Amino acid sequence: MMLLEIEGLQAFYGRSQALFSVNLSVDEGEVVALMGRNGMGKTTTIRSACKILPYRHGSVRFRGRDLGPLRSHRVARLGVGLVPEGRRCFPNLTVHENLVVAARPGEWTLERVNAMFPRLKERQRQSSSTLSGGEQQMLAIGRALMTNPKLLILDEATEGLAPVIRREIWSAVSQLKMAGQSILIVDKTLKELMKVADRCSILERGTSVWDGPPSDLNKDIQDRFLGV
Amino acid sequence: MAEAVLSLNSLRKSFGALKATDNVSLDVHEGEIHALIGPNGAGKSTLIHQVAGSLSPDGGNIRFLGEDIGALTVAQRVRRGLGRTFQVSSVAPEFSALRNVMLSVQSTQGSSFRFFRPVMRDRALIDAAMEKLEAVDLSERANIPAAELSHGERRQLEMAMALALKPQLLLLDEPMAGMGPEGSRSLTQFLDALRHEVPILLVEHDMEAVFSLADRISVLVYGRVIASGSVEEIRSNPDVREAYLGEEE
Amino acid sequence: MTLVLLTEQLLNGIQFGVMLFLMAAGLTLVFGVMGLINLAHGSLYMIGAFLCATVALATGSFWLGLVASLAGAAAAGAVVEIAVIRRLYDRDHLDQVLATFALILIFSEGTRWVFGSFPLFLDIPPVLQGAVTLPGGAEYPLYRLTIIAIGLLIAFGLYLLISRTRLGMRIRAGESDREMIGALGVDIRTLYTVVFALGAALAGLAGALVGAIQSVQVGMGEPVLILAFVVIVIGGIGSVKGALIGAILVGVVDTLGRILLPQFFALFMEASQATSVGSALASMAIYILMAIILAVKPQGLFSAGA
Amino acid sequence: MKRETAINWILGLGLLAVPFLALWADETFYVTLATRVAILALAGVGLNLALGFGGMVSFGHAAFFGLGGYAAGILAIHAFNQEPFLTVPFTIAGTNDMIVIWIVAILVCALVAVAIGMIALRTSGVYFIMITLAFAQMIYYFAISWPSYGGEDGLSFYVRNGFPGLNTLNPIEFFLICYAALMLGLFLSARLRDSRFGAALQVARQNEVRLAATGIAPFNVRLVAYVISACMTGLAGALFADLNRFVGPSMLSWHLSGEIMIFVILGGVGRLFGPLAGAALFIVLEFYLGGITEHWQFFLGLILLCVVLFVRGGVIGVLAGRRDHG
Amino acid sequence: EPVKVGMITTLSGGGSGLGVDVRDGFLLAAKMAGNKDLEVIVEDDARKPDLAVQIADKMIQKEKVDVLTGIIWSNLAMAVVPSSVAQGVFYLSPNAGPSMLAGKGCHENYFNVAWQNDNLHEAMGGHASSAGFKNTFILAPNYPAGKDALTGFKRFYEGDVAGELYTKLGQTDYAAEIAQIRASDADSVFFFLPGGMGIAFMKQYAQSGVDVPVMGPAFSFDQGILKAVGDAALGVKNSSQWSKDIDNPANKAFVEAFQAEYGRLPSLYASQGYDTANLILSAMQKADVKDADAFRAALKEADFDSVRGDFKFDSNQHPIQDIYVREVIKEGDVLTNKIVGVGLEDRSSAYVGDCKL
Ligand SMILES: Nc1ncnc2c1ncn2[C@@H]1O[C@H](COP(=O)(O)OP(=O)(O)OP(=O)(O)O)[C@@H](O)[C@H]1O
Ligand SMILES: Nc1ncnc2c1ncn2[C@@H]1O[C@H](COP(=O)(O)OP(=O)(O)OP(=O)(O)O)[C@@H](O)[C@H]1O
Ligand SMILES: [Mg+2]
Ligand SMILES: [Mg+2]
Repeated sequence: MMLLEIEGLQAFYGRSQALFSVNLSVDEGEVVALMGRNGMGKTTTIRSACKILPYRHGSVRFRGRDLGPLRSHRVARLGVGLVPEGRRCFPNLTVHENLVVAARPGEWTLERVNAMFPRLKERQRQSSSTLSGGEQQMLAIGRALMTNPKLLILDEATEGLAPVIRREIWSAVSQLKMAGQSILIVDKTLKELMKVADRCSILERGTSVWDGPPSDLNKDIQDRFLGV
Repeated sequence: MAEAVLSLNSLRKSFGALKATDNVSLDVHEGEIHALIGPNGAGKSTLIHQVAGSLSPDGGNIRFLGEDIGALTVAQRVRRGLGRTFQVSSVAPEFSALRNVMLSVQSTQGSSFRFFRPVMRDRALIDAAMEKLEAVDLSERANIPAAELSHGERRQLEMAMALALKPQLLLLDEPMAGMGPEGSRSLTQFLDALRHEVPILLVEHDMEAVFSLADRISVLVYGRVIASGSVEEIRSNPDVREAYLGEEE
Repeated sequence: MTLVLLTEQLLNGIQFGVMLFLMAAGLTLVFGVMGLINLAHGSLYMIGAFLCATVALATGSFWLGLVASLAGAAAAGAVVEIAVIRRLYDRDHLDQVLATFALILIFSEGTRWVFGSFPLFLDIPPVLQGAVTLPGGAEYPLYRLTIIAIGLLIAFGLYLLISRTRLGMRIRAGESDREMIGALGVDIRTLYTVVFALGAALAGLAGALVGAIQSVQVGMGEPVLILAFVVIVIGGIGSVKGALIGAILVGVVDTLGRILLPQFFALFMEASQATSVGSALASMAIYILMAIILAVKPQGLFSAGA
Repeated sequence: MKRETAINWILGLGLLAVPFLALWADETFYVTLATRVAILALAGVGLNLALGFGGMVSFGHAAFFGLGGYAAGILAIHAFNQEPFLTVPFTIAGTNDMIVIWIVAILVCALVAVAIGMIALRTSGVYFIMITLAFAQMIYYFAISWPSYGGEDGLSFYVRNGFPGLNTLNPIEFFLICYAALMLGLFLSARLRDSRFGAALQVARQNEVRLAATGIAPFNVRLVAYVISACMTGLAGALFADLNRFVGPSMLSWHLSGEIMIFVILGGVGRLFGPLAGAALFIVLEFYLGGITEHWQFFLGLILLCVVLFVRGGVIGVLAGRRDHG
Repeated sequence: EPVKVGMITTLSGGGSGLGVDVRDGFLLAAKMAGNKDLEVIVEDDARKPDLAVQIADKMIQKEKVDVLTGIIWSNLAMAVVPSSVAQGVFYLSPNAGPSMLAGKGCHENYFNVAWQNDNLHEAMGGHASSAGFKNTFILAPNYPAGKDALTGFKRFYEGDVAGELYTKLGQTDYAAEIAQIRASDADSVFFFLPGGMGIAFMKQYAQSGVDVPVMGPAFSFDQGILKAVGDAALGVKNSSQWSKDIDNPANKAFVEAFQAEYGRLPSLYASQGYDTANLILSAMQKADVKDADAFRAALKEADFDSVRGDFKFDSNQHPIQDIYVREVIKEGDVLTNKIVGVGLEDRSSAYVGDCKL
């Protein structure tokens, strides 16, 4: 049984259709990279999978369970942890509060997150609205980890991060992968992405067009769908 | 050498005990791209905010085109020719991409206190705005409300709006963030060509872009400029490698 | 004016302030923390007073009435939240204004339909009747002292709830980004119902407590509502501390203004004209205070955080 | 023709038709009702400028409505008693001439709006709502306790003011004056919305930081819009006073501020004809329900509630669908 | 010839109790008379002046009423009356008698059946003097009616004023004022605080431990409101032109019929509504309403059995009547009033000289 299984997903913003047919799966312990150019529907796919955006056709299953009738908090409690595009830290909460506000018990504790991102610990009393961009990204990852998700979803995982930190994040992702964490990840840096990913899935205008291991992702495909 | 377009003189800004800007002095000259890099939280955006006028420094001064602009408001600085983009896109969500850019054009072309003539009948305004949208490859999406643009498209829109201001200096805060490889590449080319029209102070974490674009790089760590120099000098500076670039693999 | 009297008036001001806070307490939660403009808050206050009066009359016990008002207002709050407010969180603030304005009409007229047009009787429970002598010689009604105590207790409790508990964090997180807190696994919908009901219960409690020394009548909630909004805005939205201090400030300025302004004008004006000018200014005093505070500190005295 | 434009035409012409139909059916009272709708709609059009286009939620627009009303009332009563309003430093006589009264009303509102705006526009969001309320309340309490012009009792001035060439006491002629004022207000705000200034104003609502970053100072834009908005509402107030031949503090009360706001929201915030649709619906409901049952406010509340819950974007929103983004 | 009466009164929102009583009293009289020619339409003004004006216009233009009545509040009366009487209809005030309409602004078609606003306060002033109070503390809200009240009181009061306070309209907390009263060495307190303000004041006063006697006009001690004030009101002296124990047949019949019809004791306002209806009925007997001059003359004769005893109009068409002093007592479980004296006899109004009628 796949951890996450999306089939024939269609989604709309009001009357305009953003997803036409998305198929995507993430297995237990797998790291899947979701790719595509700007505006192709990566974020929309993720939002649908988290039930932030209701979808109309197709199905999304998580650990065999149909997510159709569930609200987003139920999905999260089933074990989906989201690091959203644009970070969306709670600006009126302190760093510490951001971390604990939705925490659920499990391996990931405040100590572990602080150990992973020491800078967050230094700034724990500060309101998260005054954090630098990179600090906010760390906070968003830490916040998602604190919910101890079975599947971690990272939308634009390293956007706006300095190279050192970016490296840290990638190594954190590899660590997580090593520990058996399942991850669905969107990022624009192909090089690093392909290093950690077990599988890549490409979207083109709201439709899944390619799926396979990174090794099969040849220049031609990259050129066609990713514009590299 | 002619006087710099922008020169910062021992600028200081603290948030409580935190020195976000610690005695920073730097120049941006005609025709150059000056890149500002540094770890997250080093104070790059804070610096940009002070130059743009949305934060006021605790000390030091900012000279732009030979004048001290420290006392001017954000809007006044923009009218003097200081254009900027934001780290997190800032657009008018209900307006179409076109109308967003038209607003910038309108501010460079005469007064905004004209109450009677419909803007959508103002060809000059529309054409000028369309031109900028084309320049950033967004003309196909001209009539889509900004709220419905994807993240990357919104970054492009920001750039178009900044350009439409016909600035004498551009402050770009992470323009590549959120753009795909394709987007980054075309933006790099675009900026490369742009430097001849307008000097740029560029904050960016995409090192590939920075190294290929910058004429000069300053490295900010904990609010201090720890190094400043050409691409080669910075690449080989051990302090910078440790604080920012990390060990090359 | 003697010093003793001045002190007593100052005390009256503080006490009036705490009473205002009692009314504002529920609003701090709903408006200040959840960010919902609920004009119908005054109606819940009225419902509390009416329930207390009715039950007290039927059973002869003020305390049963108090319980009824808490429970009834909470229930009304929950129903309102589920039926109406819930649909409005992701809408414009203005839709909330219109909807809750409609609720005022419904509640006021509904109450009048059920209870008639005449004010109801609600008296202080016997144990709290009469005045006590304070150190310094001033006599003070026992019931008012009780109200002060309850007000301070509620202030303290709310402060703890909002700034020290996870529940408080979640409410605040929900205010800034409902979608995100939901995506992190918090059932924000139910949580908001609970919080709204709690706010309603506090309004009901205030209505019952204050109703015993004022008049229990249809429309009693409206002037209070405006004052409570003033208090919260002066204090800084979302801050319990601010609301308490704002309330006391308003109480003191209003009380002293009422007493001192006419006397001040009497120094250089003919007596009856002075009273009239002075009291005219006194009735504007709290609004002048608010305008000055917001002109100097556009975010209120204690903006952001609890 | 776009759907919204069609609806606007229907609303505009519909309002114009009502009084003539009423005359034909010999139900002159409906002329008064239509006049009332026109005047209150004009007040709403004024507010809509600040609230709908500029995002300034003024909860104190009754202040301007009332000031306009008092300008009319005070000048008229001075003309009636034949005593000048001011003698030092210069003489201002009372007057019965509507045009003069309107100019005075607009000037007074502009002055007060500049003063209030300078302070209030430093704040934003809920603070702005409350500070505008505060100023309105100050004026309200002032009017209540100031005895010269009736205080709480208000000021009755018996005869409607005059308009050159028209008999204002004839309901239909007075209606036409008000209707013309409304149409002028609508025309001006349509042009204003589409103008450069309108663009800046709308961005001031959507994203103030962006506006400043394009080199336009948000404060100035807002202040000007606020003043224009106040003037329009003030003019409506002057007409309202003339309609009732009475002005009192209730025109300044927060209930009235709320009511004007309700018109705007009910009709559809930021829609050009929203205030007209909202005012018409509200007044017609108030009028008919009031005739049916003593508990009409209960049903009015229920209807309003249903409108908010099930009709997104107000009356115009549901009839015309999504706003276009130009 | 049928007479169409339009009643504009406050039936919803704050203060609607007064409107309900006026209406009920009026309708009771109409019903008792059984006169088919008297047609009454009632509408709610929700206490809004502009709505009241609109309804008046509707009644005059659409319903073509002959007589208007019903308004409770002075400010609404000021908005409606001048323009209505100018249009030729009669207006009979069952409550509210602003000084303007009694003096300079009087009108041949305007009749007041209740009192001029100052009357009850004047009577209390008279009573305070005759009761031997030497130092009275007086307070009222800061609006015209409040100022008239204190002026009215002082007009017939001979003692000193220990203190004079104007409170905010709608104020509900009186701790500060009560402290001022305590600190002054007043021997009595006179207050005019209509509606909820009065209830709040009395309750708080009773709790404060101050034991200076209180007095005021009937508005804060009338039947509808006494229940809400509770025992705090016991023993308070108040002035009224009517009381349920006035001993005349008309009043007995009224009180009995009202209780039978509505199951509650009538109030001051009910009595005023009842008298207004009877005045119209009496005029209908004598003249055709279409003949305005004759009907006016008939009204002016006031040839009806008023529940308050002797009743006649002064030249400004406001009543000349006795104003009684009542005391709040308990009858079984019910709080009510009992007449204990007369404050002023045959009182007209202070402004009658300004009226050119
Ligand atoms: N709120 C919205 N309303 C309407 N359309 C939207 C909205 N958000 C996104 N879209 C549209 O949906 C499509 C997919 O957008 P999405 O954000 O999923 O792209 P993406 O692949 O995440 O792009 P990026 O890499 O730029 O973040 C785009 O065409 C975009 O314009
Ligand atoms: N208003 C504020 N109050 C307190 N601290 C602040 C405030 N604004 C910024 N800071 C702190 O100042 C430091 C510099 O922030 P800044 O946003 O300038 O960093 P940056 O260099 O732009 O980082 P990034 O590359 O991640 O965007 C950060 O540590 C941030 O937390
Ligand atoms: Mg995306
Ligand atoms: Mg930054």
